[in-house]
Amino acid sequence: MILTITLIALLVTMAFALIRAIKGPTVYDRILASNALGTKTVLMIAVLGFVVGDPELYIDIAIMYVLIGFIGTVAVLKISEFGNLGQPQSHTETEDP
Amino acid sequence: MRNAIALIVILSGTWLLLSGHTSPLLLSLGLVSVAAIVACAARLELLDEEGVPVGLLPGLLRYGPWLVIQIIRSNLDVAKRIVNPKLPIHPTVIHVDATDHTEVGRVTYANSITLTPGTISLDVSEDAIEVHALTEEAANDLMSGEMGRRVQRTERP
Amino acid sequence: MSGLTDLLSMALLGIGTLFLLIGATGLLRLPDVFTRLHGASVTDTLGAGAILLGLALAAGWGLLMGKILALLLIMALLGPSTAHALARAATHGFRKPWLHETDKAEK
Amino acid sequence: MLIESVNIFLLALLAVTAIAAVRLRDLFAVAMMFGIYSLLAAVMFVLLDAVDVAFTEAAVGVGISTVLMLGTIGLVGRYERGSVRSSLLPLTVVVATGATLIYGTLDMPHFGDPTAPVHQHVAPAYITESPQQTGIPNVVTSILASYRGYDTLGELAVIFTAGVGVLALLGLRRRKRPGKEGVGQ
Repeated sequence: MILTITLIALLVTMAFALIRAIKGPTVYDRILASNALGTKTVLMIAVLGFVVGDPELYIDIAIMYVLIGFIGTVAVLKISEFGNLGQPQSHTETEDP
Repeated sequence: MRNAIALIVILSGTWLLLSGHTSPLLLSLGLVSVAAIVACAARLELLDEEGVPVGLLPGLLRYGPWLVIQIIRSNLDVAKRIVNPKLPIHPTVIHVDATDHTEVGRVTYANSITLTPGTISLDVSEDAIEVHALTEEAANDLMSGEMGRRVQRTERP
Repeated sequence: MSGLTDLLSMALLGIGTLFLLIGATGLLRLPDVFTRLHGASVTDTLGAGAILLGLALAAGWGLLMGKILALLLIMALLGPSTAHALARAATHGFRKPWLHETDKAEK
Repeated sequence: MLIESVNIFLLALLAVTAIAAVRLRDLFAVAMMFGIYSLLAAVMFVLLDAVDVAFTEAAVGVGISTVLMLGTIGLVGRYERGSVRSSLLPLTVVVATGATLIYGTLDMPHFGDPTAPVHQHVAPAYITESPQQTGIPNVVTSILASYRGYDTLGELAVIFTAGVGVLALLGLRRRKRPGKEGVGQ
Protein backbone atom coordinates (compact mmCIF):
# COMPACT_ATOMS: atom_id res chain seq x y z
CA MET A 1 0.00 0.00 0.00
CA ILE A 2 2.59 2.53 1.12
CA LEU A 3 4.85 1.26 -1.66
CA THR A 4 2.15 2.16 -4.19
CA ILE A 5 1.93 5.69 -2.79
CA THR A 6 5.72 6.03 -2.92
CA LEU A 7 5.70 4.80 -6.51
CA ILE A 8 3.04 7.32 -7.54
CA ALA A 9 4.92 10.11 -5.75
CA LEU A 10 8.08 9.10 -7.63
CA LEU A 11 6.22 9.31 -10.94
CA VAL A 12 4.91 12.78 -10.01
CA THR A 13 8.40 13.99 -9.05
CA MET A 14 9.75 12.60 -12.33
CA ALA A 15 7.13 14.64 -14.17
CA PHE A 16 8.15 17.75 -12.16
CA ALA A 17 11.81 17.21 -13.01
CA LEU A 18 10.86 16.78 -16.67
CA ILE A 19 8.97 20.10 -16.62
CA ARG A 20 12.07 21.77 -15.17
CA ALA A 21 14.21 20.17 -17.90
CA ILE A 22 11.92 21.49 -20.63
CA LYS A 23 11.54 24.97 -19.13
CA GLY A 24 15.25 25.45 -18.52
CA PRO A 25 16.06 28.33 -18.61
CA THR A 26 19.82 27.78 -18.27
CA VAL A 27 21.94 24.79 -19.23
CA TYR A 28 22.58 24.07 -15.56
CA ASP A 29 18.87 23.84 -14.78
CA ARG A 30 18.57 21.13 -17.39
CA ILE A 31 21.60 19.24 -16.08
CA LEU A 32 20.18 19.52 -12.56
CA ALA A 33 16.81 18.22 -13.72
CA SER A 34 18.44 15.37 -15.60
CA ASN A 35 20.50 14.49 -12.53
CA ALA A 36 17.46 14.66 -10.23
CA LEU A 37 15.60 12.42 -12.66
CA GLY A 38 18.49 9.97 -12.46
CA THR A 39 18.18 9.86 -8.65
CA LYS A 40 14.45 9.26 -8.96
CA THR A 41 15.05 6.50 -11.52
CA VAL A 42 17.30 4.72 -9.05
CA LEU A 43 14.77 5.04 -6.23
CA MET A 44 12.01 3.95 -8.55
CA ILE A 45 13.85 0.79 -9.59
CA ALA A 46 14.54 -0.03 -5.93
CA VAL A 47 10.88 0.48 -4.99
CA LEU A 48 9.69 -1.42 -8.07
CA GLY A 49 11.79 -4.37 -6.97
CA PHE A 50 9.68 -4.63 -3.82
CA VAL A 51 6.42 -4.05 -5.71
CA VAL A 52 7.22 -6.76 -8.26
CA GLY A 53 8.62 -9.09 -5.61
CA ASP A 54 12.19 -9.56 -6.87
CA PRO A 55 14.15 -6.96 -4.88
CA GLU A 56 17.55 -8.72 -5.16
CA LEU A 57 17.82 -8.24 -8.91
CA TYR A 58 16.39 -4.73 -8.95
CA ILE A 59 18.74 -3.47 -6.23
CA ASP A 60 21.72 -4.62 -8.30
CA ILE A 61 20.39 -2.63 -11.23
CA ALA A 62 19.82 0.39 -8.99
CA ILE A 63 23.45 0.29 -7.78
CA MET A 64 24.66 0.13 -11.40
CA TYR A 65 22.49 3.11 -12.28
CA VAL A 66 23.87 5.30 -9.51
CA LEU A 67 27.41 4.69 -10.73
CA ILE A 68 26.56 5.26 -14.40
CA GLY A 69 24.54 8.37 -13.60
CA PHE A 70 27.42 9.84 -11.60
CA ILE A 71 29.91 9.30 -14.41
CA GLY A 72 27.47 10.69 -16.97
CA THR A 73 26.68 13.85 -14.99
CA VAL A 74 30.32 14.62 -14.24
CA ALA A 75 31.26 14.09 -17.89
CA VAL A 76 28.49 16.45 -19.03
CA LEU A 77 29.55 19.07 -16.46
CA LYS A 78 33.19 18.80 -17.51
CA ILE A 79 32.18 19.46 -21.09
CA SER A 80 29.89 22.33 -20.21
CA GLU A 81 32.56 23.94 -18.05
CA PHE A 82 35.72 23.37 -20.05
CA GLY A 83 34.35 22.65 -23.49
CA ASN A 84 36.12 19.28 -23.64
CA LEU A 85 36.95 16.21 -21.57
CA GLY A 86 40.05 17.61 -19.93
CA GLN A 87 42.53 17.86 -22.77
CA PRO A 88 44.55 21.06 -22.86
CA GLN A 89 42.73 23.13 -25.46
CA SER A 90 41.76 26.72 -26.03
CA HIS A 91 38.37 27.66 -24.60
CA THR A 92 35.85 27.04 -27.37
CA GLU A 93 32.55 27.20 -25.53
CA THR A 94 29.91 29.10 -27.42
CA GLU A 95 28.60 32.17 -25.68
CA ASP A 96 25.13 32.21 -24.17
CA PRO A 97 22.85 34.73 -25.81
CA MET B 1 51.16 -2.30 3.36
CA ARG B 2 48.38 -1.47 5.80
CA ASN B 3 46.60 0.36 2.99
CA ALA B 4 46.92 -2.62 0.63
CA ILE B 5 45.37 -4.93 3.23
CA ALA B 6 42.58 -2.42 3.87
CA LEU B 7 41.89 -2.18 0.15
CA ILE B 8 41.81 -5.99 -0.16
CA VAL B 9 39.33 -6.20 2.73
CA ILE B 10 37.11 -3.46 1.27
CA LEU B 11 37.12 -4.93 -2.25
CA SER B 12 36.47 -8.49 -1.03
CA GLY B 13 33.60 -7.23 1.12
CA THR B 14 32.11 -5.36 -1.83
CA TRP B 15 32.50 -8.39 -4.09
CA LEU B 16 30.82 -10.72 -1.59
CA LEU B 17 28.03 -8.23 -0.91
CA LEU B 18 27.23 -7.64 -4.56
CA SER B 19 27.57 -11.21 -5.84
CA GLY B 20 26.36 -13.32 -2.91
CA HIS B 21 27.95 -16.41 -4.46
CA THR B 22 30.03 -18.82 -2.37
CA SER B 23 30.93 -21.62 -4.79
CA PRO B 24 34.72 -22.26 -4.90
CA LEU B 25 35.05 -21.46 -8.62
CA LEU B 26 33.31 -18.08 -8.42
CA LEU B 27 35.07 -17.23 -5.15
CA SER B 28 38.47 -17.86 -6.72
CA LEU B 29 37.47 -15.75 -9.73
CA GLY B 30 36.51 -12.97 -7.33
CA LEU B 31 39.84 -13.32 -5.56
CA VAL B 32 41.67 -13.03 -8.89
CA SER B 33 39.80 -9.82 -9.76
CA VAL B 34 40.53 -8.34 -6.31
CA ALA B 35 44.22 -9.21 -6.71
CA ALA B 36 44.27 -7.66 -10.19
CA ILE B 37 42.72 -4.41 -8.91
CA VAL B 38 45.13 -4.18 -5.97
CA ALA B 39 48.07 -4.83 -8.31
CA CYS B 40 46.86 -2.11 -10.68
CA ALA B 41 46.34 0.30 -7.77
CA ALA B 42 49.85 -0.43 -6.50
CA ARG B 43 51.32 0.20 -9.94
CA LEU B 44 49.36 3.46 -10.26
CA GLU B 45 50.73 4.39 -6.80
CA LEU B 46 47.24 4.80 -5.41
CA LEU B 47 47.93 2.92 -2.19
CA ASP B 48 48.92 6.00 -0.21
CA GLU B 49 46.96 7.76 2.52
CA GLU B 50 45.00 9.74 -0.10
CA GLY B 51 43.90 6.72 -2.12
CA VAL B 52 42.93 4.53 0.83
CA PRO B 53 42.27 6.85 3.78
CA VAL B 54 41.90 4.20 6.52
CA GLY B 55 43.38 6.54 9.12
CA LEU B 56 40.32 8.76 8.81
CA LEU B 57 37.86 5.96 9.54
CA PRO B 58 37.57 6.27 13.36
CA GLY B 59 37.13 10.04 13.11
CA LEU B 60 34.51 9.71 10.40
CA LEU B 61 32.58 7.17 12.46
CA ARG B 62 32.36 9.74 15.26
CA TYR B 63 31.52 12.55 12.84
CA GLY B 64 28.85 10.64 10.87
CA PRO B 65 25.99 10.61 13.41
CA TRP B 66 26.37 14.34 14.16
CA LEU B 67 26.27 15.08 10.41
CA VAL B 68 23.11 12.98 9.99
CA ILE B 69 21.38 14.98 12.74
CA GLN B 70 22.48 18.25 11.09
CA ILE B 71 21.18 17.03 7.73
CA ILE B 72 17.76 16.18 9.20
CA ARG B 73 17.57 19.54 11.00
CA SER B 74 18.40 21.63 7.96
CA ASN B 75 16.20 19.41 5.76
CA LEU B 76 13.20 20.33 7.90
CA ASP B 77 14.09 24.02 7.65
CA VAL B 78 14.50 24.01 3.85
CA ALA B 79 11.35 21.89 3.42
CA LYS B 80 9.35 24.41 5.48
CA ARG B 81 10.56 27.25 3.30
CA ILE B 82 9.66 25.42 0.10
CA VAL B 83 6.16 24.52 1.28
CA ASN B 84 5.30 27.85 2.84
CA PRO B 85 5.89 30.77 0.44
CA LYS B 86 5.48 33.25 3.29
CA LEU B 87 8.75 32.20 4.92
CA PRO B 88 11.43 34.25 3.21
CA ILE B 89 14.44 32.80 1.44
CA HIS B 90 17.52 34.97 1.56
CA PRO B 91 20.26 33.55 -0.68
CA THR B 92 23.75 34.74 0.24
CA VAL B 93 27.28 33.87 -0.78
CA ILE B 94 29.76 33.59 2.08
CA HIS B 95 33.37 32.52 2.46
CA VAL B 96 34.13 29.98 5.16
CA ASP B 97 37.65 29.91 6.52
CA ALA B 98 39.45 26.61 5.89
CA THR B 99 43.07 27.56 6.55
CA ASP B 100 43.65 25.03 9.33
CA HIS B 101 42.41 22.03 7.38
CA THR B 102 44.42 19.42 5.52
CA GLU B 103 43.49 18.58 1.93
CA VAL B 104 41.33 15.61 2.95
CA GLY B 105 39.77 17.76 5.66
CA ARG B 106 38.79 20.45 3.14
CA VAL B 107 37.18 17.80 0.93
CA THR B 108 35.24 16.38 3.88
CA TYR B 109 34.23 19.89 4.95
CA ALA B 110 33.07 20.94 1.47
CA ASN B 111 31.15 17.69 0.96
CA SER B 112 29.50 18.02 4.37
CA ILE B 113 28.44 21.57 3.49
CA THR B 114 26.93 20.38 0.21
CA LEU B 115 25.27 17.37 1.82
CA THR B 116 23.51 19.64 4.29
CA PRO B 117 20.49 21.16 2.52
CA GLY B 118 20.46 24.94 2.51
CA THR B 119 24.20 25.26 1.89
CA ILE B 120 26.24 24.33 -1.18
CA SER B 121 29.97 24.76 -1.63
CA LEU B 122 30.60 26.65 -4.85
CA ASP B 123 34.38 26.68 -4.97
CA VAL B 124 37.18 25.30 -2.83
CA SER B 125 40.51 27.12 -2.70
CA GLU B 126 43.61 26.75 -0.51
CA ASP B 127 42.32 28.73 2.44
CA ALA B 128 38.57 29.18 2.05
CA ILE B 129 35.39 27.55 0.82
CA GLU B 130 32.89 29.66 -1.11
CA VAL B 131 29.39 28.73 0.04
CA HIS B 132 25.96 29.55 -1.33
CA ALA B 133 23.42 29.57 1.51
CA LEU B 134 19.67 29.59 1.08
CA THR B 135 18.95 31.52 4.27
CA GLU B 136 20.78 33.82 6.66
CA GLU B 137 20.26 31.29 9.46
CA ALA B 138 22.04 28.60 7.48
CA ALA B 139 24.87 31.01 6.70
CA ASN B 140 25.20 32.09 10.35
CA ASP B 141 25.11 28.47 11.45
CA LEU B 142 28.03 27.71 9.18
CA MET B 143 29.95 30.85 10.14
CA SER B 144 29.83 29.80 13.80
CA GLY B 145 32.42 27.19 12.75
CA GLU B 146 31.00 24.24 14.66
CA MET B 147 31.15 22.00 11.58
CA GLY B 148 34.70 23.12 10.82
CA ARG B 149 35.87 22.25 14.33
CA ARG B 150 34.24 18.83 14.14
CA VAL B 151 35.80 18.10 10.76
CA GLN B 152 39.16 19.14 12.20
CA ARG B 153 38.77 16.60 14.99
CA THR B 154 38.26 13.80 12.41
CA GLU B 155 41.56 14.66 10.78
CA ARG B 156 43.68 14.10 13.88
CA PRO B 157 42.50 10.98 15.62
CA MET C 1 8.48 -7.29 16.97
CA SER C 2 7.90 -7.94 13.30
CA GLY C 3 4.82 -5.72 13.39
CA LEU C 4 6.90 -2.91 14.88
CA THR C 5 9.52 -3.24 12.14
CA ASP C 6 6.80 -3.12 9.49
CA LEU C 7 5.29 -0.03 11.08
CA LEU C 8 8.70 1.68 11.24
CA SER C 9 9.41 0.76 7.63
CA MET C 10 6.06 2.17 6.51
CA ALA C 11 6.61 5.35 8.51
CA LEU C 12 10.07 5.83 6.94
CA LEU C 13 8.65 5.26 3.46
CA GLY C 14 5.90 7.81 4.17
CA ILE C 15 8.40 10.41 5.40
CA GLY C 16 10.60 9.76 2.38
CA THR C 17 7.67 10.17 0.01
CA LEU C 18 6.70 13.46 1.65
CA PHE C 19 10.21 14.89 1.33
CA LEU C 20 10.44 13.61 -2.22
CA LEU C 21 7.40 15.65 -3.17
CA ILE C 22 8.65 18.71 -1.26
CA GLY C 23 12.03 18.51 -2.98
CA ALA C 24 10.39 18.25 -6.40
CA THR C 25 8.19 21.25 -5.60
CA GLY C 26 11.33 23.15 -4.68
CA LEU C 27 12.91 22.16 -7.98
CA LEU C 28 9.95 23.70 -9.76
CA ARG C 29 9.24 26.71 -7.55
CA LEU C 30 12.54 28.25 -6.47
CA PRO C 31 13.95 31.17 -8.46
CA ASP C 32 17.41 30.15 -9.75
CA VAL C 33 19.84 27.27 -10.26
CA PHE C 34 21.52 27.59 -6.88
CA THR C 35 18.33 27.72 -4.84
CA ARG C 36 16.94 24.84 -6.91
CA LEU C 37 20.05 22.85 -5.99
CA HIS C 38 19.01 23.26 -2.35
CA GLY C 39 15.58 21.88 -3.21
CA ALA C 40 17.08 18.93 -5.07
CA SER C 41 19.38 18.16 -2.14
CA VAL C 42 16.31 17.81 0.11
CA THR C 43 15.15 15.00 -2.15
CA ASP C 44 18.59 13.46 -2.43
CA THR C 45 19.41 13.34 1.27
CA LEU C 46 16.33 12.87 3.43
CA GLY C 47 13.92 11.67 0.72
CA ALA C 48 16.18 9.01 -0.74
CA GLY C 49 17.65 8.18 2.66
CA ALA C 50 14.29 7.57 4.37
CA ILE C 51 12.91 5.57 1.44
CA LEU C 52 15.98 3.35 1.20
CA LEU C 53 16.09 2.84 4.98
CA GLY C 54 12.42 1.88 4.88
CA LEU C 55 13.11 -0.60 2.10
CA ALA C 56 16.08 -2.00 4.04
CA LEU C 57 13.84 -2.58 7.06
CA ALA C 58 11.23 -4.22 4.82
CA ALA C 59 13.94 -6.49 3.41
CA GLY C 60 14.93 -7.78 6.83
CA TRP C 61 18.34 -9.11 7.86
CA GLY C 62 20.49 -10.47 5.07
CA LEU C 63 22.40 -9.70 1.93
CA LEU C 64 19.57 -7.60 0.52
CA MET C 65 19.69 -5.19 3.45
CA GLY C 66 23.44 -4.90 2.98
CA LYS C 67 22.96 -4.08 -0.69
CA ILE C 68 20.36 -1.41 0.02
CA LEU C 69 22.59 0.16 2.66
CA ALA C 70 25.50 0.04 0.18
CA LEU C 71 23.27 1.83 -2.33
CA LEU C 72 22.46 4.45 0.32
CA LEU C 73 26.17 4.90 1.12
CA ILE C 74 27.08 5.26 -2.56
CA MET C 75 24.33 7.84 -3.07
CA ALA C 76 25.47 9.76 0.02
CA LEU C 77 29.07 9.79 -1.23
CA LEU C 78 28.38 10.63 -4.88
CA GLY C 79 25.47 13.05 -4.39
CA PRO C 80 27.44 15.97 -2.91
CA SER C 81 30.22 15.52 -5.48
CA THR C 82 27.69 15.90 -8.30
CA ALA C 83 25.97 18.84 -6.59
CA HIS C 84 29.30 20.60 -6.00
CA ALA C 85 30.42 19.95 -9.57
CA LEU C 86 27.14 21.42 -10.81
CA ALA C 87 27.38 24.47 -8.54
CA ARG C 88 31.02 25.05 -9.54
CA ALA C 89 30.24 24.69 -13.23
CA ALA C 90 27.35 27.13 -12.82
CA THR C 91 29.62 29.66 -11.06
CA HIS C 92 32.31 29.32 -13.69
CA GLY C 93 29.66 29.63 -16.40
CA PHE C 94 29.17 33.18 -15.08
CA ARG C 95 25.80 32.50 -13.56
CA LYS C 96 25.49 35.09 -10.83
CA PRO C 97 23.49 33.68 -7.93
CA TRP C 98 20.13 35.32 -7.41
CA LEU C 99 20.59 37.32 -4.23
CA HIS C 100 18.14 39.00 -1.93
CA GLU C 101 17.03 42.53 -2.89
CA THR C 102 18.73 44.23 0.07
CA ASP C 103 22.04 42.62 -0.92
CA LYS C 104 21.69 43.88 -4.45
CA ALA C 105 20.97 47.38 -3.15
CA GLU C 106 24.18 47.29 -1.10
CA LYS C 107 26.20 46.39 -4.19
CA MET D 1 -2.59 -3.33 -12.87
CA LEU D 2 -0.25 -1.02 -10.98
CA ILE D 3 2.67 -1.96 -13.22
CA GLU D 4 0.58 -1.28 -16.33
CA SER D 5 -0.33 2.19 -15.00
CA VAL D 6 3.35 2.90 -14.30
CA ASN D 7 4.19 1.79 -17.83
CA ILE D 8 1.53 4.05 -19.34
CA PHE D 9 2.69 7.03 -17.28
CA LEU D 10 6.31 6.41 -18.29
CA LEU D 11 5.26 6.14 -21.92
CA ALA D 12 3.49 9.49 -21.62
CA LEU D 13 6.64 11.04 -20.12
CA LEU D 14 8.66 9.51 -22.97
CA ALA D 15 6.34 11.11 -25.52
CA VAL D 16 6.60 14.50 -23.79
CA THR D 17 10.41 14.22 -23.72
CA ALA D 18 10.55 13.29 -27.39
CA ILE D 19 8.29 16.18 -28.45
CA ALA D 20 10.32 18.59 -26.33
CA ALA D 21 13.54 17.30 -27.93
CA VAL D 22 12.09 17.90 -31.40
CA ARG D 23 10.80 21.39 -30.61
CA LEU D 24 13.82 22.78 -28.72
CA ARG D 25 16.36 24.77 -30.77
CA ASP D 26 19.12 24.69 -28.13
CA LEU D 27 21.09 21.57 -29.03
CA PHE D 28 22.61 21.29 -25.55
CA ALA D 29 19.09 21.05 -24.13
CA VAL D 30 18.24 18.48 -26.81
CA ALA D 31 21.21 16.37 -25.71
CA MET D 32 19.98 16.54 -22.11
CA MET D 33 16.47 15.56 -23.25
CA PHE D 34 17.96 12.52 -25.00
CA GLY D 35 19.69 11.59 -21.74
CA ILE D 36 16.38 11.86 -19.88
CA TYR D 37 14.71 9.84 -22.63
CA SER D 38 17.27 7.06 -22.13
CA LEU D 39 16.71 7.07 -18.36
CA LEU D 40 12.94 6.72 -18.78
CA ALA D 41 13.35 4.07 -21.47
CA ALA D 42 15.72 2.16 -19.17
CA VAL D 43 13.08 2.05 -16.41
CA MET D 44 10.60 0.70 -18.95
CA PHE D 45 13.07 -1.99 -20.03
CA VAL D 46 13.53 -2.96 -16.38
CA LEU D 47 9.75 -3.23 -16.05
CA LEU D 48 9.68 -5.45 -19.14
CA ASP D 49 12.27 -7.71 -17.41
CA ALA D 50 14.89 -6.90 -20.06
CA VAL D 51 17.60 -6.12 -17.52
CA ASP D 52 20.61 -6.40 -19.80
CA VAL D 53 18.97 -4.12 -22.38
CA ALA D 54 18.25 -1.64 -19.58
CA PHE D 55 21.94 -1.73 -18.56
CA THR D 56 23.01 -1.05 -22.12
CA GLU D 57 20.46 1.72 -22.52
CA ALA D 58 21.65 3.41 -19.33
CA ALA D 59 25.36 3.05 -20.09
CA VAL D 60 25.15 4.01 -23.76
CA GLY D 61 22.19 6.40 -23.71
CA VAL D 62 22.90 8.32 -20.51
CA GLY D 63 26.67 7.97 -20.52
CA ILE D 64 28.58 7.77 -23.74
CA SER D 65 26.10 9.05 -26.33
CA THR D 66 25.38 12.21 -24.31
CA VAL D 67 29.11 12.83 -24.06
CA LEU D 68 29.61 12.24 -27.80
CA MET D 69 26.68 14.53 -28.67
CA LEU D 70 28.05 17.28 -26.43
CA GLY D 71 31.47 16.81 -28.01
CA THR D 72 29.91 17.33 -31.42
CA ILE D 73 28.01 20.39 -30.19
CA GLY D 74 31.32 21.80 -28.98
CA LEU D 75 32.56 21.58 -32.59
CA VAL D 76 29.51 22.76 -34.52
CA GLY D 77 27.88 25.36 -32.29
CA ARG D 78 24.95 25.22 -29.95
CA TYR D 79 21.94 26.55 -31.83
CA GLU D 80 19.99 24.89 -34.58
CA ARG D 81 19.01 26.95 -37.60
CA GLY D 82 15.35 26.68 -38.56
CA SER D 83 14.74 24.62 -41.67
CA VAL D 84 13.58 26.53 -44.75
CA ARG D 85 12.06 23.52 -46.51
CA SER D 86 8.57 22.26 -45.88
CA SER D 87 8.37 19.37 -43.46
CA LEU D 88 5.24 17.90 -45.08
CA LEU D 89 6.97 15.21 -47.18
CA PRO D 90 9.21 13.91 -44.35
CA LEU D 91 6.16 13.85 -42.07
CA THR D 92 4.23 11.75 -44.59
CA VAL D 93 7.15 9.32 -44.95
CA VAL D 94 7.57 8.98 -41.19
CA VAL D 95 3.84 8.49 -40.56
CA ALA D 96 3.62 5.92 -43.37
CA THR D 97 6.65 4.00 -42.06
CA GLY D 98 5.31 4.08 -38.53
CA ALA D 99 1.91 2.85 -39.64
CA THR D 100 3.53 -0.01 -41.59
CA LEU D 101 5.58 -1.01 -38.56
CA ILE D 102 2.53 -0.98 -36.28
CA TYR D 103 0.64 -3.01 -38.90
CA GLY D 104 3.53 -5.47 -38.92
CA THR D 105 3.46 -5.93 -35.15
CA LEU D 106 -0.21 -6.94 -35.29
CA ASP D 107 0.86 -10.35 -36.60
CA MET D 108 3.33 -10.85 -33.77
CA PRO D 109 2.35 -12.79 -30.64
CA HIS D 110 0.73 -10.72 -27.94
CA PHE D 111 3.07 -9.32 -25.28
CA GLY D 112 3.50 -11.87 -22.49
CA ASP D 113 1.60 -14.55 -24.43
CA PRO D 114 2.69 -17.91 -22.95
CA THR D 115 1.73 -19.80 -26.13
CA ALA D 116 4.02 -17.71 -28.34
CA PRO D 117 6.47 -19.84 -30.38
CA VAL D 118 9.49 -18.34 -28.61
CA HIS D 119 8.25 -19.64 -25.27
CA GLN D 120 7.65 -23.17 -26.57
CA HIS D 121 11.09 -24.48 -27.42
CA VAL D 122 14.25 -22.36 -27.17
CA ALA D 123 13.67 -20.15 -24.15
CA PRO D 124 12.59 -22.91 -21.71
CA ALA D 125 15.46 -25.09 -22.90
CA TYR D 126 18.03 -22.42 -22.11
CA ILE D 127 16.37 -21.41 -18.86
CA THR D 128 16.15 -24.95 -17.48
CA GLU D 129 19.34 -26.44 -18.88
CA SER D 130 21.93 -23.66 -18.98
CA PRO D 131 22.77 -23.80 -15.22
CA GLN D 132 23.57 -27.53 -15.50
CA GLN D 133 25.29 -27.32 -18.88
CA THR D 134 27.51 -24.31 -18.21
CA GLY D 135 27.54 -23.85 -14.44
CA ILE D 136 26.87 -20.11 -14.76
CA PRO D 137 23.94 -18.81 -12.70
CA ASN D 138 23.04 -15.95 -15.08
CA VAL D 139 21.28 -17.17 -18.24
CA VAL D 140 22.19 -14.14 -20.37
CA THR D 141 25.85 -14.42 -19.43
CA SER D 142 25.88 -18.16 -20.14
CA ILE D 143 24.39 -17.59 -23.62
CA LEU D 144 26.74 -14.73 -24.48
CA ALA D 145 29.92 -16.24 -23.09
CA SER D 146 29.35 -19.97 -23.47
CA TYR D 147 26.83 -21.00 -26.15
CA ARG D 148 27.77 -18.08 -28.36
CA GLY D 149 31.34 -17.80 -27.13
CA TYR D 150 33.01 -17.72 -30.57
CA ASP D 151 30.38 -15.31 -31.81
CA THR D 152 31.14 -12.94 -28.91
CA LEU D 153 34.88 -13.35 -29.48
CA GLY D 154 34.38 -12.36 -33.12
CA GLU D 155 32.33 -9.32 -32.11
CA LEU D 156 35.00 -8.23 -29.67
CA ALA D 157 37.69 -8.60 -32.34
CA VAL D 158 35.66 -6.40 -34.70
CA ILE D 159 35.08 -3.73 -32.04
CA PHE D 160 38.75 -3.84 -31.01
CA THR D 161 39.85 -3.42 -34.62
CA ALA D 162 37.49 -0.49 -35.07
CA GLY D 163 38.78 1.10 -31.86
CA VAL D 164 42.42 0.66 -32.91
CA GLY D 165 41.57 2.11 -36.34
CA VAL D 166 39.96 5.20 -34.85
CA LEU D 167 42.83 5.66 -32.40
CA ALA D 168 45.36 5.29 -35.22
CA LEU D 169 43.59 7.93 -37.31
CA LEU D 170 43.16 10.43 -34.46
CA GLY D 171 46.41 9.67 -32.66
CA LEU D 172 48.62 10.30 -35.70
CA ARG D 173 47.16 13.74 -36.20
CA ARG D 174 47.50 14.59 -32.54
CA ARG D 175 51.23 13.91 -32.49
CA LYS D 176 51.85 16.21 -35.44
CA ARG D 177 49.81 19.13 -34.13
CA PRO D 178 49.48 19.01 -30.36
CA GLY D 179 46.54 20.88 -28.85
CA LYS D 180 44.52 20.91 -32.06
CA GLU D 181 42.61 17.65 -31.84
CA GLY D 182 38.85 17.30 -31.72
CA VAL D 183 36.81 17.07 -28.57
CA GLY D 184 35.50 13.53 -28.44
CA GLN D 185 38.60 11.68 -29.57
